[in-house]
Amino acid sequence: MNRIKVLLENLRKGVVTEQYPFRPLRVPERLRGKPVIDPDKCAGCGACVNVCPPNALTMRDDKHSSMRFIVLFIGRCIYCGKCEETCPFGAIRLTKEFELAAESREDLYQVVGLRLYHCPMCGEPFTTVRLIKRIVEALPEEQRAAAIICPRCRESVTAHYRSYARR
Amino acid sequence: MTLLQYVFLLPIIFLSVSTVLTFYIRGRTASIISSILSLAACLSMLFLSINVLLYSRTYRYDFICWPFPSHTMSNFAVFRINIDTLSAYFIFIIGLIGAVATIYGLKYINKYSAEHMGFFSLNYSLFILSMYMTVIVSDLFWFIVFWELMTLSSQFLVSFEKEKKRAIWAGYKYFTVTKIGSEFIIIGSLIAVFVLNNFNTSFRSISINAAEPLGFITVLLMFMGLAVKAAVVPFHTWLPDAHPEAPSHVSALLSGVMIKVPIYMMIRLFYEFTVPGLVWGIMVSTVGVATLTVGAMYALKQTDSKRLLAYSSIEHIGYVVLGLGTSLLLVSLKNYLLAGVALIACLYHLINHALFKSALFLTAGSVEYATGLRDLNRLGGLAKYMPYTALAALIASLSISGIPPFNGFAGKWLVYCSTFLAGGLLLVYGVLALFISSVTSANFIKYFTGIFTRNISRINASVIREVPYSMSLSQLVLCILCIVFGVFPLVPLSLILPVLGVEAPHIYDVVSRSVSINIGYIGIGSFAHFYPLVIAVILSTFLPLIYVVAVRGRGSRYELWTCGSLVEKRRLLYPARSYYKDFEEVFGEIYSVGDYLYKMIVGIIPRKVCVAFKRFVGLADDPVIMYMVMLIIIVIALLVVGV
Amino acid sequence: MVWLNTLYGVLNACFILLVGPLIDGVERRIRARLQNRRGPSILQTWYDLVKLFRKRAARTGVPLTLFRLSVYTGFAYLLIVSLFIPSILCGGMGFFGDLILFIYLLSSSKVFVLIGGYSSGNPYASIGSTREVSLSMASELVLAEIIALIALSRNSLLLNSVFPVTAVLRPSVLIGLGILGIITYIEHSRLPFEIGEAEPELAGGYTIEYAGRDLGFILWSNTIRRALLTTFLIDLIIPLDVFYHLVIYPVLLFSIMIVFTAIETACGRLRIDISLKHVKKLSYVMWGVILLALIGY
Amino acid sequence: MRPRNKCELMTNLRRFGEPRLRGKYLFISRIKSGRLKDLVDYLHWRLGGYYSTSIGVDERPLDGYFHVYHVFVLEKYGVYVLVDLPANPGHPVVESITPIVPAANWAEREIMDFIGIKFRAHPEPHRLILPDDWPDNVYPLRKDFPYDEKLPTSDKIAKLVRESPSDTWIAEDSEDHTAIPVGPYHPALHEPEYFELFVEGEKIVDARYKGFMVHRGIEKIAESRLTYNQVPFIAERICGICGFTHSTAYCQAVEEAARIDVPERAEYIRSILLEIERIHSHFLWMGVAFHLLGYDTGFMIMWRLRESIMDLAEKLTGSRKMYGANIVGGIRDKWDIKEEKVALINDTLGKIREEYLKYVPKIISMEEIKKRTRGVGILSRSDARKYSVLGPHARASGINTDVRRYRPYAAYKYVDVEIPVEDDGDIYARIIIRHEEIIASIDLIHRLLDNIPRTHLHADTDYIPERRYGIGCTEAPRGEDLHFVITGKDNKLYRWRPRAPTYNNLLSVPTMLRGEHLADAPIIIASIDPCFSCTDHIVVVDLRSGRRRPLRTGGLVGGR
Repeated sequence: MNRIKVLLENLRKGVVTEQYPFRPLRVPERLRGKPVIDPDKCAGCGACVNVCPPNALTMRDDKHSSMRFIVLFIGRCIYCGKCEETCPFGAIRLTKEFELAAESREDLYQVVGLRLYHCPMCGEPFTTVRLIKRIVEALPEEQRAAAIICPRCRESVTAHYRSYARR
Repeated sequence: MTLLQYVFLLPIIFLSVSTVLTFYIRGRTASIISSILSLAACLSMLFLSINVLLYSRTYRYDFICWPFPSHTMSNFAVFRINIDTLSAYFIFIIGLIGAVATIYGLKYINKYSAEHMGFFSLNYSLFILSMYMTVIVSDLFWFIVFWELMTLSSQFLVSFEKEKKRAIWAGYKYFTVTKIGSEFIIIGSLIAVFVLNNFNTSFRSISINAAEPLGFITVLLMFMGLAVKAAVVPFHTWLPDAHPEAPSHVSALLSGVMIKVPIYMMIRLFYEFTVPGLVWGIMVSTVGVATLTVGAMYALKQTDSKRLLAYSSIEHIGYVVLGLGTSLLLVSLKNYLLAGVALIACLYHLINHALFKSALFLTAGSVEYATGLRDLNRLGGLAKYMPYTALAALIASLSISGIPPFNGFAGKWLVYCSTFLAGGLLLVYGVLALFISSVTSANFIKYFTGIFTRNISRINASVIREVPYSMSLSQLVLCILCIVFGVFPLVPLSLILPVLGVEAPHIYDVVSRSVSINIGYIGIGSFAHFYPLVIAVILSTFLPLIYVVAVRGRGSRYELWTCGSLVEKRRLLYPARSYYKDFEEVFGEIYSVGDYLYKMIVGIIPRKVCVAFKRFVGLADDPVIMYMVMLIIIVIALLVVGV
Repeated sequence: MVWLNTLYGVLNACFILLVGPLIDGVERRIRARLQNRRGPSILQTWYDLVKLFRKRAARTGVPLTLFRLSVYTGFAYLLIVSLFIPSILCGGMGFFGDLILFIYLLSSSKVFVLIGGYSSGNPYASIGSTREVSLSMASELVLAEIIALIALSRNSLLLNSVFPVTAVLRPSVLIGLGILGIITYIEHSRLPFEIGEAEPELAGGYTIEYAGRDLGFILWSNTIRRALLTTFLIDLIIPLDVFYHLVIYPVLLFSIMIVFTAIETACGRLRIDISLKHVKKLSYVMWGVILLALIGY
Repeated sequence: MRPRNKCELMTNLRRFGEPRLRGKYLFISRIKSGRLKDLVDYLHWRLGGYYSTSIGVDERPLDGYFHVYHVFVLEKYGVYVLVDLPANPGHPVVESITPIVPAANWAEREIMDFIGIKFRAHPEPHRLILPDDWPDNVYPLRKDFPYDEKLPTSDKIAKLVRESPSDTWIAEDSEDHTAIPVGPYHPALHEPEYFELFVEGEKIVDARYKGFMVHRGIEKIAESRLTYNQVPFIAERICGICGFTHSTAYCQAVEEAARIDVPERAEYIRSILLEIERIHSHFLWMGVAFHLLGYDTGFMIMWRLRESIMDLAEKLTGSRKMYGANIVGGIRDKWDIKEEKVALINDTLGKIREEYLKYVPKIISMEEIKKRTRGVGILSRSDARKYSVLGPHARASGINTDVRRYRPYAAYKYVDVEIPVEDDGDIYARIIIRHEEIIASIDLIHRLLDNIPRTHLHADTDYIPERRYGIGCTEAPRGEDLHFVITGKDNKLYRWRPRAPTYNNLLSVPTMLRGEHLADAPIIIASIDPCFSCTDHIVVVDLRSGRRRPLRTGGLVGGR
């Protein structure tokens, strides 16, 4: 008897499945889906690369073309949202997109290319042009000169000044 | 007197010559000579029987051996031979199976050393001869002589492999049990001859009135004696030991032919010596049902190929005896139509069983010949190496399982029809018979798949090859006959109906009108019928059709799927003993009934008697023997008191 | 007349062949609805079969032609049955055959499929086949009793003279029909008796080594067997009449199948030993019914 | 006479070695020679404690020795006893405790595989986790083995089944029995594992288990490459069912080691999410159990109910299963449970509870379910103790153990937890236990939501001292999850070992299988709610080519 009650209960409830691939699926507001980097906002600081647990985000400097690439590989992403949390510019955020099947592996990559900024003293690239701009904009006038050179040069300059001062 | 009338002497001459020659010649020559002579004898038997059956002739000869002055005594000195259609029917079976088994034996016997070949050949010819003689003599005295000779010669054949302790033991057990059985016949005959029939030993002059007490005891004793030889429950225990131990072509003869000889005598006993009575009908059919149930259920447990076949022989004898009992019962109820059908069923199934069981024993023998194994737990995948044997085994298994349109179905169908339509108690028996038929198919699924399919086994497959042509062909001949007898019921029925004409003249008319025997059609009046030929035709049109549509193309080949793990194939083998464990457990009452009976029988016998018999017989572990020895003593005691 | 009957038989066979998978499709839909699912199209079983028929068959280390041939032989036996059982048209191959033949042909087709299962050598297939054989042995007992009951009530074993058995309205016949319904259900191998191919433990049981076309034919013949068994049950109930067969029969066929599906949906799987015990109990009940019939009720 | 308090316990333990109490951890080092077995016997069999796991650590860079820590839990005294067995790096051999506590079998073999410490008198010193073609004398968890090392490919194809018998119980003629391979790809098992069942008819005569087919080397990656706060996300992916309880256990272990106080609100949120996870897991298990019993309608019902729990989790955390809420020291900000969410949870759970009670009591009273679960797959109380089984599995065998009550963590300190215990030890008891736990969990969440305090969500975790030991325990849906950590330099762990409950529970499965019917094997295996991905936490061997692909971090994604 009980088993029939279960069936009747089921009949009362009606159909609950959705014709998913044919009808879109509603997802909740907070769904942590595919991360997307806004190439306009990203400054290539690499904070996200540092925190990413599965190394889905990687950073590569190409001296030849003088570009920095921030590479996001969805195939490795675990959608933890650490990058979103860390990004100082709000450039990377988790979308609500979850249908991530792709026809080729390339489709799973998002690459943001940013021009590298070369240190005016030694000529070595050390950061991106955009980041330097943002830093410079944020800093007060008197500190800007120190910010635009690479850390090593800054060190040697500082050392130079110090030795100058001591002398 | 034409020359044709002396054909019946040919088998006697051939076999006697063979017996005498092999007494002097030893080794392989002996076996070849005896085989050729036996073959000739069997062929002449076939000729003789077909002659008799088709032209409904009767040959009758009385040889006066010794001219006695007194009429009373001269009765014993006459060697009477009477070949009527009933004898001819059994001669046909002896001839057919004998011929095939002899051809098969030609090569098969090379398996054994040549040392005792002379002895073997001697007994082999003697065995066939004694069976032949048993069915042609028409005299109780000579019947008993040849009956005993049959037991004796076959006993040597059973324990032919002298180096095997089991074979010796099986032969001993076989001989002891059947000998005790024949004591019943002897006692019965003695009463019949001396007390009831005024010293007449001729079949024609014997008549027993089973209604009076002494007549009843006589019939009972004779039936029990015959039942022991026919391996009817509860006297069946010797068969599963004896039949597997003999060389396979002898097993084929034992199971296919020898256990049919008592049926011959039963028919004579119940239809000629006495008038069919209700009590006998109930008793015989009950014994038949018990036999088929026990046989099939115990066969389910067997894992030795020939032992399985031996149990299944018990089962099929059960069908035969059920048919006989049903006919007895129905005749006494004056239902001649169904009685005729039942008797036809009995005879039809008898020849069917001779065909497929011999074929199966021969295939089991071929497997043993090629691999040396009979253990179904270890065999497997032989179809690849022994295709003809596999084909024969498949056809014979399908026949014995009763798959239409093979012959097994036709025979069983007649049993069901007569029982189902008869109603009453027989209805219950019919239900059991139909149920057991499915158990049979389970048995033979096990037999066939256990040996031939599933491509994994625990034996070294590289040395196995197909048996010689003489062996594989003789198996296939039987299989072809299985199909012919199934698809054209007219063929066996044309052999059976003359038998009925002689033995039961009062039912012949009804039967011949109501059992239609057009080619490819078998039916009982307006109650039941079917067309095996049509089924065969439809099947043989469908199969090629489907083959063309679907099977064509070889398909891609993969390894056995084992859930993606690497397991040695050997260890995946599902042994035959595992097959129907659960079924055996749930439907285990039959086994527990057997155990219960065993305990009861042992319980009846006082302990001291047991010990005494242990000394005396040396086989006290077998309660049936003791049981029967006790019965003899009781009967003798009763007789002494009665007389 | 013979030709007309043959034509009837062929048409009946075609009907069964086509409607078998269709019923399965309907059942899947019903089952889905009872489980709060939407379920596939009712033609889904046909789509599945067509897809399987297009695929190559697989042989798994089994050199035997038998492995594959047994499937088709089993199928052919079912075709023979469908030729002479009246289904949509009330006639068949001149009714060449009787009740016992019907039972034998149906179980023969199963015997062949199981021989195929055993011959694969896969232990899963062997166990699955063993279960099937055991269960069909047990239900054969009950079937035999039912046949005995029918033979007793109609005093005939001919299909055309036993149909419909309800012409003799006795209590025993009615109970017998009820039990035949249960046995039909068991022979359909539906839950809780669907133990031969029990997916969770045996991964398909006796069908495990089959693929492509062969598997397609096995599935097809399973649906046909179900349809035939149900047809037999209906034939015993409704009169052998053109109208009844053309109109009432399909309705009954589908409704019985739907009821069976509903029951199936409400059940879990039993173990082989428990299910054998159930069938055994059923056979005891049936003995009682036969006794009832023998004393004239 | 059992000691009454910790002091007496310490006194008693002095007979065996040198006990040192550090907070909840009772280290016993310098075991007197020959007394190890007595000590283990005393701890496991007489004191009423139970063996939890063993951990092997390559501490050569720190003190020059390998160490083996056998962890025993004494719930009564609220301590973890760590039996510290140092092993000489030149000749690393220690005595095995498996003969006394069979539950230690796998853990010791794992240490043999990974660290290369040999155990004297171990009954079956064969490889457990590493594939058969793994070269000898290469021990991946030693500190001198780089995590991204690629070993040369081997020609030998790995054999999944070892020839040597894995158990002394195996019948001598097991060769004669049919081997039924169950796994690694079997419809009843939803994860890769391998049971070999030996059957006679359909009766199971014996069973062997081979697991660790998908060992993922998570520990090595965490020790080598990840920072403290990256590990929770990897820990969560140990399991696809009870991931959150793993990350919680990890965070608790680090918090223990670094003595970080977690804010109360974070504890509450953790508990709530843990209970949601438990409900989801039990629903899933019940569905699977019904499916294995052939009752697919029950399966559909359970998974439909589970769907609403998953939806709730998705609304709360943004993911159906990988909540991603834990960090060392608390909960991430965005994962706060605000007022409107409290209402949402209460509503949803109320509905689920109502619907659940409409169905399940009816289903478990069905004849098929009862017949196939009552008296089937029995694990007696003594066997349960022998294999140190955990969680619902232990509670179904009459052992009253639950981390939430006896060693409370997170918010369980503030509320009462209801713990059902059954004595029958059969599958039906396991169903009943889980059934009652579902209802208890729903009620518990309501209570937790009522009392949720307003505090911060996470503590400050800037500095984590070096070489501290920490054990984090949580009651996962399947039993006690234990994470053992040793802190290290550079914001990284020195050693991390997660031990999932299935690790202990699985050992008892062959015992339960023997003598049962083949048809019941799937449900018996499933009745411990096995989670193989938890248990099999380095290499993937391609069986066909025999080639091995070294695992890269990319392969971590996934789980059950």
